[in-house]
Amino acid sequence: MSPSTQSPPPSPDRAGTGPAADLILDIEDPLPPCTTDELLDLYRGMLRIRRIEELAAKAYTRRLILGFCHLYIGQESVAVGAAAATADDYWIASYREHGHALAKGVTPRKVMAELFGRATGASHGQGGSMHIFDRSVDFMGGYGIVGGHVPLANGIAWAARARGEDRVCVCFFGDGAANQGAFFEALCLAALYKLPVVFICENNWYAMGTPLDRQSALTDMSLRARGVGMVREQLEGWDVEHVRQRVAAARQHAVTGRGPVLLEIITYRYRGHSMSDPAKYRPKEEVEQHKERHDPIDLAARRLRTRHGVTQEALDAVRAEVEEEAADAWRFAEESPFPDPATLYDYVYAPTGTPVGEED
Amino acid sequence: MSPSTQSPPPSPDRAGTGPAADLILDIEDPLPPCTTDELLDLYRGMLRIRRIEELAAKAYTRRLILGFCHLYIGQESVAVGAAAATADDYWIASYREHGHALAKGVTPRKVMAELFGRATGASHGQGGSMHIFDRSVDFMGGYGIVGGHVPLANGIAWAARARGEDRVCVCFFGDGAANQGAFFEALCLAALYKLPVVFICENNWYAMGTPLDRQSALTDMSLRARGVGMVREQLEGWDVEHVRQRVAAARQHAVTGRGPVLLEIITYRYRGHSMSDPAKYRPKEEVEQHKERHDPIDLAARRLRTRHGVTQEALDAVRAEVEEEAADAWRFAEESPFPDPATLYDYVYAPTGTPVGEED
Amino acid sequence: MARLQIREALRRAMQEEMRRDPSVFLMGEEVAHYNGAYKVSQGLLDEFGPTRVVDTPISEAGFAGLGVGAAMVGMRPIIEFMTFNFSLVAFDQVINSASKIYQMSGGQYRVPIVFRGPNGAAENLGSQHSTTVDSLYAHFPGLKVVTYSDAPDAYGLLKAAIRDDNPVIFLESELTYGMKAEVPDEEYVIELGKARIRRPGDDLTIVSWGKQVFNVEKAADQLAAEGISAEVLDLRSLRPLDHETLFASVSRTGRCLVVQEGHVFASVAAEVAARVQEACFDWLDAPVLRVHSRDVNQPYAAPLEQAVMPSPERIVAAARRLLGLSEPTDNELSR
Amino acid sequence: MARLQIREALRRAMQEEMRRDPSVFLMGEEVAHYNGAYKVSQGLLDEFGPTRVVDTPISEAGFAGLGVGAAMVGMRPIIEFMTFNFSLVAFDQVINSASKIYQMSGGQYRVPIVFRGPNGAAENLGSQHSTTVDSLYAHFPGLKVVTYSDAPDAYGLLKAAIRDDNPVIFLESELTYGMKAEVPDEEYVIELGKARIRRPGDDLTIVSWGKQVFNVEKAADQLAAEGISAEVLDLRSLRPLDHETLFASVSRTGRCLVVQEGHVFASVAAEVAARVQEACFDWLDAPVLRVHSRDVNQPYAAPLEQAVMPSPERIVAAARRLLGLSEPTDNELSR
Ligand SMILES: Cc1ncc(C[n+]2csc(CCOP(=O)(O)OP(=O)(O)O)c2C)c(N)n1
Ligand SMILES: Cc1ncc(C[n+]2csc(CCOP(=O)(O)OP(=O)(O)O)c2C)c(N)n1
Ligand SMILES: [Mg+2]
Ligand SMILES: [Mg+2]
Repeated sequence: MSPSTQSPPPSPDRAGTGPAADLILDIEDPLPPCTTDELLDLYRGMLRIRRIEELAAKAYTRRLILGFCHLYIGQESVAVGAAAATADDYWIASYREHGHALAKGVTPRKVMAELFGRATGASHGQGGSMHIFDRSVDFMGGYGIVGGHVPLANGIAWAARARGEDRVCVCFFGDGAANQGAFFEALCLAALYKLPVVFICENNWYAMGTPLDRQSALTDMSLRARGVGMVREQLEGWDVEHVRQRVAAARQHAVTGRGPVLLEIITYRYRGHSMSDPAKYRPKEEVEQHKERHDPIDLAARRLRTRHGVTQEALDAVRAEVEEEAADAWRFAEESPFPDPATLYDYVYAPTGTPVGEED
Repeated sequence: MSPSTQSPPPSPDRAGTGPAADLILDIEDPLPPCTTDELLDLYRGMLRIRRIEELAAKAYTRRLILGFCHLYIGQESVAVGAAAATADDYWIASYREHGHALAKGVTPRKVMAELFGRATGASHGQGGSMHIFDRSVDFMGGYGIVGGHVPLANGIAWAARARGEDRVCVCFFGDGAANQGAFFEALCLAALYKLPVVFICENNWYAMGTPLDRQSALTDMSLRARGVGMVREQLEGWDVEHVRQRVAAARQHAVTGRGPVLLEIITYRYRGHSMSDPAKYRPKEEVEQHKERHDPIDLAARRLRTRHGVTQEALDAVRAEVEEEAADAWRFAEESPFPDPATLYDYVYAPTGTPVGEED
Repeated sequence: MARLQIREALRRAMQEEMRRDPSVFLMGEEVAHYNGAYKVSQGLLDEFGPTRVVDTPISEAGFAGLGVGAAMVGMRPIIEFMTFNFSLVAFDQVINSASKIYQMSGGQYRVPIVFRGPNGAAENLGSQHSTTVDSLYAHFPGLKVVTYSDAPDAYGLLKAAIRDDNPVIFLESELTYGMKAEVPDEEYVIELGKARIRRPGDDLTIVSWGKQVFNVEKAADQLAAEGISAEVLDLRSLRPLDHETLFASVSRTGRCLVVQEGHVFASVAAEVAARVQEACFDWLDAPVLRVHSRDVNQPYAAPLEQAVMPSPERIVAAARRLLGLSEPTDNELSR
Repeated sequence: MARLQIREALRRAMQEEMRRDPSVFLMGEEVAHYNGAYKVSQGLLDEFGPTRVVDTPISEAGFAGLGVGAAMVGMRPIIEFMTFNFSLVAFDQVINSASKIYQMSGGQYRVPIVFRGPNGAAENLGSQHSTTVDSLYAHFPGLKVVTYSDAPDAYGLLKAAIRDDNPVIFLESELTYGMKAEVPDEEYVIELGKARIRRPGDDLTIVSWGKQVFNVEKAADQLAAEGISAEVLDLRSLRPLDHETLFASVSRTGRCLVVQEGHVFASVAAEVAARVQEACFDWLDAPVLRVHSRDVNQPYAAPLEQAVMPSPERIVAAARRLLGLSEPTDNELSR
């Protein structure tokens, strides 16, 4: 079959065919609703992120954590809901990735130790807050160039498909990233090659201090998919169960060879862009109102109590567990040694021919 | 007015509002139909491009023209129709820009001399086939990095608007360019800032040897605008009068502050991608069929005869004029001197403080 | 004479140039409503309004290219990269558009644009936020590459950069924005392409630029305490390079040490060494030596980062070695 | 032993590696159906099919990044840039992703990827199609940068690059794809990081790489006719650099000339000069000199381009100057 027989020759008719249809994700919620235990797990997962990050904020003010530190607090339902749907898949994320790392199963100890820059950290202190990697759970990193990691997701998915793995790559990025050329090129390629990628745009309305309507002529970021022929869906992210379902639907679409999906998940960050941002660009009431109406942890707690009959004591017990886990992570991090400067050159070139794996 | 009061706070409602409307260019043909003289001018303009390029092809085989040489033959109606609608505007184009340069009013002598690498060329022999510039007619260049010039169009339009000029920037590029990150970023910025730019995607179905349906999941390139909130239109480009009208409509939209427009104009190139491409990726019949059905020069000639009562002799006279013009351009080019290597360093830094203008 | 922070000196330069020339405008991420990620542009939106102080989305290639186009038709854009790390996504626009248009148009179109922003490692920002771009941009004809070590130079050089008819890469540093120095009240412009002798000396010439000048000054103090007199040269302009001042100094002292932040391979330090050894061969009593960031990607952990960066101690050690006062202990050559 | 064109040698290397290792695949513009813009990949689509020989749209950042992601999970992508000029739009992916992931993941993820394609000026392609990228990429730790001057090296080095567990920038040239030489029939791999003495000599060492080696060989012939014996060193690997071979040669000859295509400022030639003068200072009878492309953007017109490029004549002149046989006539230093 020659390539030219595949392509309809250009003809006056072509212009008349009009635009291709808008492709909306058309898979219903594929999972049974959460059992009580499942929802409790999601609750625990969200709480874990919040507590670890609250401690991280504290450690930052004590200069135990240095550099940039971008907190995920408020957005926990996205990573935790997604993890419940894609536990065995590959993940890749931006610099705001503590939450994703924890949701994907990087231990609190490894995360905190990385933030502290210790040898025991997920990336052995080489990475820091923005570059947490953990090969053991296929958490393929946090990246600091906005949009720069999105093309990598395609390659991970390419490899998964080439090897016949029934796995997708889940790629997280922000609303601001959806203005980067690399993001658009990645979307185009994923659609063209029908790659098993679930792109998740966490639309928290701000890129640093710029609200979405001053970043982009279009504030429905899922429409980016429309310009490249990709399946899309826009959803609210406050309800962790809903996120779990829709990510599961997107995963099912992608993994069955029907191509990638762009999910835009509406969410909100409570803290400044990074620890050094006082967030003066939005009124305090906006944040307060949001916490009141849409806090994903409160929402899950409420549902556990009302629909699942879980007692407040049981919830408090989860909170206590998480509290201890977080405290343990801090202790572990603080007691861990810094990397030895003598190891500096060990990370320039990989030793070709040696088995790949955790080098420690 | 604080920025945050401008932005609606994120809320559950936002996700429910659904996508913004598809924005189709809604201005009717704004110009009266061509008079006989006007259409004769368009005919002459198209013929001029074709003859100059046929000679360029000949000169290339004689090694009077070197390097890459991308012919525009077959697509003439696009540049000529656009020029009739935007004669006083700024233009910027890709490496396939001989036709655009001629249509915008760069003289055949200057174009041919540039192709021959002579000091009398539009860019004094510094540019070559891919980099024809002519400040005197606001032809702001041909560029060799696919998609790389598209962001520049925004800046030209920005400057025009800042100075209160009622002018747009017309930016030409190919279907292949609509996969480059720089192109997407430029579209986003133009839409956000409502810049007076008319983006013209000349969809000739091929990027080098790759047909559009192997380049992109979506073959309606005007839909790229849909993903960024820009006004769009897809049209066939065989009829130079139709191109003139629709570009005039797009210009009117852009120049009146309503923002940029993406026009996708379906067209076809008869020759290989460049002089060194035998174009084996498409059957000869595809080309032949196309020439027969859609040749823009034949179509204009037919219309001049049938609707405007222009005689074949009159058309032949135009052809003879153009022939002589082209021959003159060749002679001029061949007799012109090469640039003097002693001038090499004159083009590294502009002499700050001296008046800007043609430096020769 | 007022004591200004470097960020204030830069702001004053932009403000004055925007007042005198309506074609000057500032564009970049968070430069307007947020007053700049590092507050360099504080207050400029209020004074000049949103058409001349312009926030952008995160589209560096897009807005760098926009600046180039605007410059071609006579505007004088100042494009702020939030940091120069992010200029790498706009690299093609800077190289293939900004640096080449004057030449490839046969001199018809000029590109009077300034690309500015913080460059190099700040502190503990890790691998992707610590790139030093001096050498990348200085490689290319058509560009000018300028930097400063203190507030008065920052002011005078930025004004010259804005007035220059060519694309200028103007390199700043987060770490020194807050440093204060006296800046004269009257307006002045510092010609691009001129180095500055910050401290005269006889025994060796230490060449540096940007924030490393402070490490060099500290090292020079220490050397002075040991009775070694170092001439400290701040290049200020990397391209074009001030050969005259450089070669005059080295021919006199006979010894040259180049101190540079960033990777060493194919760097500005390499160029300085290559040119000095060629031009001053007969005057050199020792090879040109270089102190530079260790040749690794920037690690996050503080003790690692400290081991990577040039320091007064490393500079003193290299100077001593240059003077034959110590054996090489530290293989600067390959690392 | 078969006489192969360089393009055939490169193709054989890729073909053999793709046969022995299913994780190797080739991706780029026009590499599949069109058989490669310069026919390097001719026939590979037929043999390996469209999942291993993959055409891409014009999205260099997109497919370079795709390659990096695939490499992280164990594939071995070969990413072809139609020419390295176009790698500038993917610069961020090569630097901030490919070169840094091994380090920033603390060694957990390797990026065994080859970026290959033609580099440097071909003929009369003008300003935006004639960029030499050697110095840009060699600047960065984490990358290896490799090139060749003939078919047997092209073959053995590309195989090594594909097998290497690190990102390798593999630089080719349109102008030499058709050059033929004998390539042994049996399989072999050439270790990266080893220079090759192409011609032994005593009076001076001429260091070069890539297609400039041919200009150097011609110059060496001419010099030989004048009774001057030049040792010709082909670096092959720019990063890592083979100090041992380089320094041994220069210490013996006492004179070093570096010949490089591309801009001189902050270049590989600068680095070689800086290192040689440091390591071989006591053996040098003259400064290290450099011949390089004139420091301008590439003009289109043939007489201008010829004036820009290094040539045997310019090399001979520099060699004579190095040997004290002539005065400087041509200011190589600043231009
Ligand atoms: C290419 C690039 N440009 C600029 C930056 C600086 N920067 C870091 S985060 C950020 C905002 C990103 O916003 P968004 O994508 O919405 O993610 P969020 O922070 O809201 O999670 C900016 C501008 C960067 N890291 N990379
Ligand atoms: C960034 C970049 N990548 C690759 C190329 C090589 N190249 C030149 S033209 C071309 C095809 C462009 O196709 P299209 O945009 O459709 O324009 P057309 O040639 O059809 O006019 C390619 C791949 C280039 N010049 N720039
Ligand atoms: Mg955001
Ligand atoms: Mg095309």
